Amino acid sequence: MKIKNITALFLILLSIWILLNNQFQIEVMIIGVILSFVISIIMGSRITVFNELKFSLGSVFYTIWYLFVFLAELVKSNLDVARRVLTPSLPINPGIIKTKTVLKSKMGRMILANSITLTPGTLTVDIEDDILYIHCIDVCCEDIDKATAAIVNKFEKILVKIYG
Amino acid sequence: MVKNSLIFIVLIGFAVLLADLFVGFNGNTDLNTLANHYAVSGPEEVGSANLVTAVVVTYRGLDTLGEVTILFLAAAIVSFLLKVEAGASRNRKLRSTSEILDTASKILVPVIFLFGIYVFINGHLSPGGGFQGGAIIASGLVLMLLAQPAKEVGHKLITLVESISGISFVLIGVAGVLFAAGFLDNKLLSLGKFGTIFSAGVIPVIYIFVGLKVGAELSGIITNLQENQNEA
Amino acid sequence: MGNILEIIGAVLVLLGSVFLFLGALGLVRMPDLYNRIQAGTKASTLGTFLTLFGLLLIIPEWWGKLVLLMIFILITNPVSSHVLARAAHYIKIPLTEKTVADLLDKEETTYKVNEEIKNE
Amino acid sequence: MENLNLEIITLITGIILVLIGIWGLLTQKNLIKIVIGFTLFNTGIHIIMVSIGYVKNRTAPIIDQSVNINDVGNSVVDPVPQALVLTAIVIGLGVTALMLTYVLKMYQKRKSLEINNYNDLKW
Amino acid sequence: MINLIIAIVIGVLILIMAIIAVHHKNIVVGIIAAGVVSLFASILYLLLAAPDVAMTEAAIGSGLSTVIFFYVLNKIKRQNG
Amino acid sequence: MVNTLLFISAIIILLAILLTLYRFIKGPTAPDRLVAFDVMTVSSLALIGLIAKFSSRIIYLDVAIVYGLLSFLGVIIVSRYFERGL
Repeated sequence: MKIKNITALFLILLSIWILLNNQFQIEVMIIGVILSFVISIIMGSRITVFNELKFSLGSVFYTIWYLFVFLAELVKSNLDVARRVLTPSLPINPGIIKTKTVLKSKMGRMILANSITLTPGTLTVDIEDDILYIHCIDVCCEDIDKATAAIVNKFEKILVKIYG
Repeated sequence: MVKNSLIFIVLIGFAVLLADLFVGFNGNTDLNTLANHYAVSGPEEVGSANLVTAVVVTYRGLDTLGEVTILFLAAAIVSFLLKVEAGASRNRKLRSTSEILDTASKILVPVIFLFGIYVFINGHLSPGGGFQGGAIIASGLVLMLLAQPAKEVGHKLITLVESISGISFVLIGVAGVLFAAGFLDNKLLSLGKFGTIFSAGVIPVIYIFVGLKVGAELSGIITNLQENQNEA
Repeated sequence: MGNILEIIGAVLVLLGSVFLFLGALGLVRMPDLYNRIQAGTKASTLGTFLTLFGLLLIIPEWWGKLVLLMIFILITNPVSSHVLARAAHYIKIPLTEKTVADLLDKEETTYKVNEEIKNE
Repeated sequence: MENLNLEIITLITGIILVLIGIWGLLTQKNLIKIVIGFTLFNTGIHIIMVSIGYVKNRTAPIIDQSVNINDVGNSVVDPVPQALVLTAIVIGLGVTALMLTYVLKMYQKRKSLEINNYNDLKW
Repeated sequence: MINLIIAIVIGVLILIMAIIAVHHKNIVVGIIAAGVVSLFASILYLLLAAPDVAMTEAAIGSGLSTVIFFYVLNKIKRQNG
Repeated sequence: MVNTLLFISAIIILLAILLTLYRFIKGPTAPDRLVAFDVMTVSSLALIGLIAKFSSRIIYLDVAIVYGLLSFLGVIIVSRYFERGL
C-alpha cells in the first residue's frame, strides 16, 4: 500500500511543479522530479490519505463528471444566496440538522464536506464518524433520512464510485 | 496631564521629522547613480533576472549574512528563555481537531513545502528567494502543528539543518575569496544562459542555504512558542 | 476570435466582482454568525473563481498559475469556514432567533467561555 | 489631481501609520498592545522606504519577457530599498517574537500584563 | 488611474485598521486587525512595483506574525489555569 | 472595452472590501470579525489578479499563490485559539 501512496503523492507534486513553472525545459523537469521524489519519500510514510485513490479510467471519468455537477451546484448556490440577500425581508429559516454518509475514506469525506459547504445554503459545522452536522439557511426537514436524501446523496453517489 | 502633553510633544516631533521627508519629496522620475548601475550592469555582472536578488545576495551579500545572524540570535534567545525545567509536564485538555482539517492539512503540507522550495530555487527569476521561501516552509510546519497539536517536532533535526546550511553559506563565501574575486562572489560557477534555472552563478545555491536556514530558524521560534514543544 | 474571448473573459470578471460584492452585502445583512459564514464563503469563493477564470480567458498564457490558484481556493476556503463554524458552535456563539432546529448536541465546554471573546 | 502621485499617497499612508504606531506604543497599558503598536510602526517604516524607491510609471525590477533587456535603466524601479525592506521584514518578525517572549516571561513572574504593575525602576 | 484609486482606498483601509488595532480593547481583535494591516500593506507594495516585498509581507505579516501572537496569547491564558 | 470592464470590476471589489470593513468594525463578536477577515483576504486575492493584469506581469501571481495557500492559516489559528485547541 505504501508504494501506491508515494506514487500518488509524487504525481500530484510533479504536476503542481509543472503548473508552477509553466515551461518544459529539461533542467526544470529534472529538478522537479528530484524534488517531488524527495518530498514524497519523506512525507509519504506519514500521509496515508492518498491510499484511497483508485487508478482507473472510470474514476477519471467520474472525477470530471463530479467537477461539472459541483460547479453547477456552486453557481446555483450563489444565485440562491444572492436572491436571499437582495430580498428586503431576508427570507431565511436557519437551523442545524443531522445527515448521514456512507463514505469511509477520509479523502472522500473531506471532498464531500467541502462540496456541501460550497453548495446551496448548507455549511458543514461538525463531523463525527458518519454523522455530518449541517447548518442550513433554509431547513427542509429535521428527519435524518430525508435530509440525507436532500443534501448529501447527489454528491455521494458519484464519490462512492471514485473512493469506494 | 504632564504625561499626555509629553506624548503629544513626541508625536509632534516625529510628525515634523517625517514631514521634512515628505515636503522635499516630489516623486522620482529617474534612478540615482547607484541604482542605475545595479539596473544596467546587474544582468551582465551577476546574471540574475531579479535585480532585488542580485542586490541582496551579491552586492550586499555581507549584509544578508549579518541579517541571517541576527535572526539566528533572536531564535537562540527565544529558545533559551523558554526552556522549562524537566518534569514540569502539564497534561492539557485539547479540543480534538476536526477530521476535515486533518485531511486537508495532510494534502496541503507537501504542497506548501514544494511551493516554498520553488520560491527559493527560482529566486533569481521570479519574486521570492530564501527569506520568503523559508517563511513559507515555516508556515507549512505551522499548518502541521495546527492539525496535530500534540505532535512533537524534532528539535535536533531543526538545529542540524540550521547549522549545516549556515556553515555552507559561510563556506561558499570563503570559496568566493579563494577561487573568484571576493567574498560571496557569484562567478564561482559559470553564469549560464540568462533567464534559465541554472544561471546566475552561485546565487541559487546561496539562496537554497539561506532558505533552509531561515526556515529552520523560524520553525525553531514557532516550535518553542508552541505549548508542548518545550522539552529541555 | 481572440477578441470575443477577451470580452467574454471581461464579462466573467465583472460577474465575479458582482458576486464578491453580494457576498459582502450578505455579510452585512445576515442576522447571525453562521448565516454570515454561509454568505461570505460561497459568494467569495465563486466570485474569486470567476474572476480568475475570466483572467484565464483574457490572457491564456497564464493558465498554469491561475489554474493552481483556483484549485487552492476550492480546497482552502471551505476548510477555513468549516473550522471557524465548528469553533464558534463550541464556544456557544448564539444562533439567531429565527432558528428552527439545533440538532448538534453541545458537548459540555471544559472551560468557562471567555468574556473577551463573546462581547465587544 | 495634478500632483497626486501613487508614491505620495503611500508616503502619507506610511507616515500616518508610523504616527499611529508610536501613539499606540506610548499610550497603551497592555504589554501585548504595545507590541502590536511596534509592529504597526515597523510596517509604516517599510511602506515609507518602498515608496521613496518608487519611480513613476515603471515596473518591478525583475527582467522577463515584458521588460526590454537593453533598456533596463529606464524601465524598472529602484531595487535597493526593496532589498533592504525585504530583510527588514524578516528581522522584524524575529524581533517581534523576542518581544513576545519577554512579555511571556514577565507575565510568568508577575501574573499581570498591565504596564503599571512593573514599576521597579520608577523613582 | 485605477492604481491611484486602489491606492487611496487601500491606504484609508490601512489607517482605519491601524486605529482599530491600537485602540480596540479586545486583544484578539487587535491582533486580527494588525494582520489585516499587513495584508493590505502587501497590496500597496504590489502597486509600488515591489513583488518581492509584497510576497514577504504576505507570508510573514499576515501569516507567521499572527501565529506567533496567538501562540503567546494561548500560553498566557493557560497560565491562569 | 475590456479594460473599462476590468476597471469597473476592480472598483466593485473595492466596494466589497469596504462593506466587509463595516462588518469588521461593527462586530459584535470576535468570530464575526474573523469572517470579515476571511472574506477580505479572498477578495484581495481577486484584486491582486486584476493588478497583475493591469501591470501585465505574470510574476505578480506568485504573490497571489502565497495568499491562496497561507491566508487560511490566520483564520484557522484564531479558531483553534477560541476552542482551546492550540
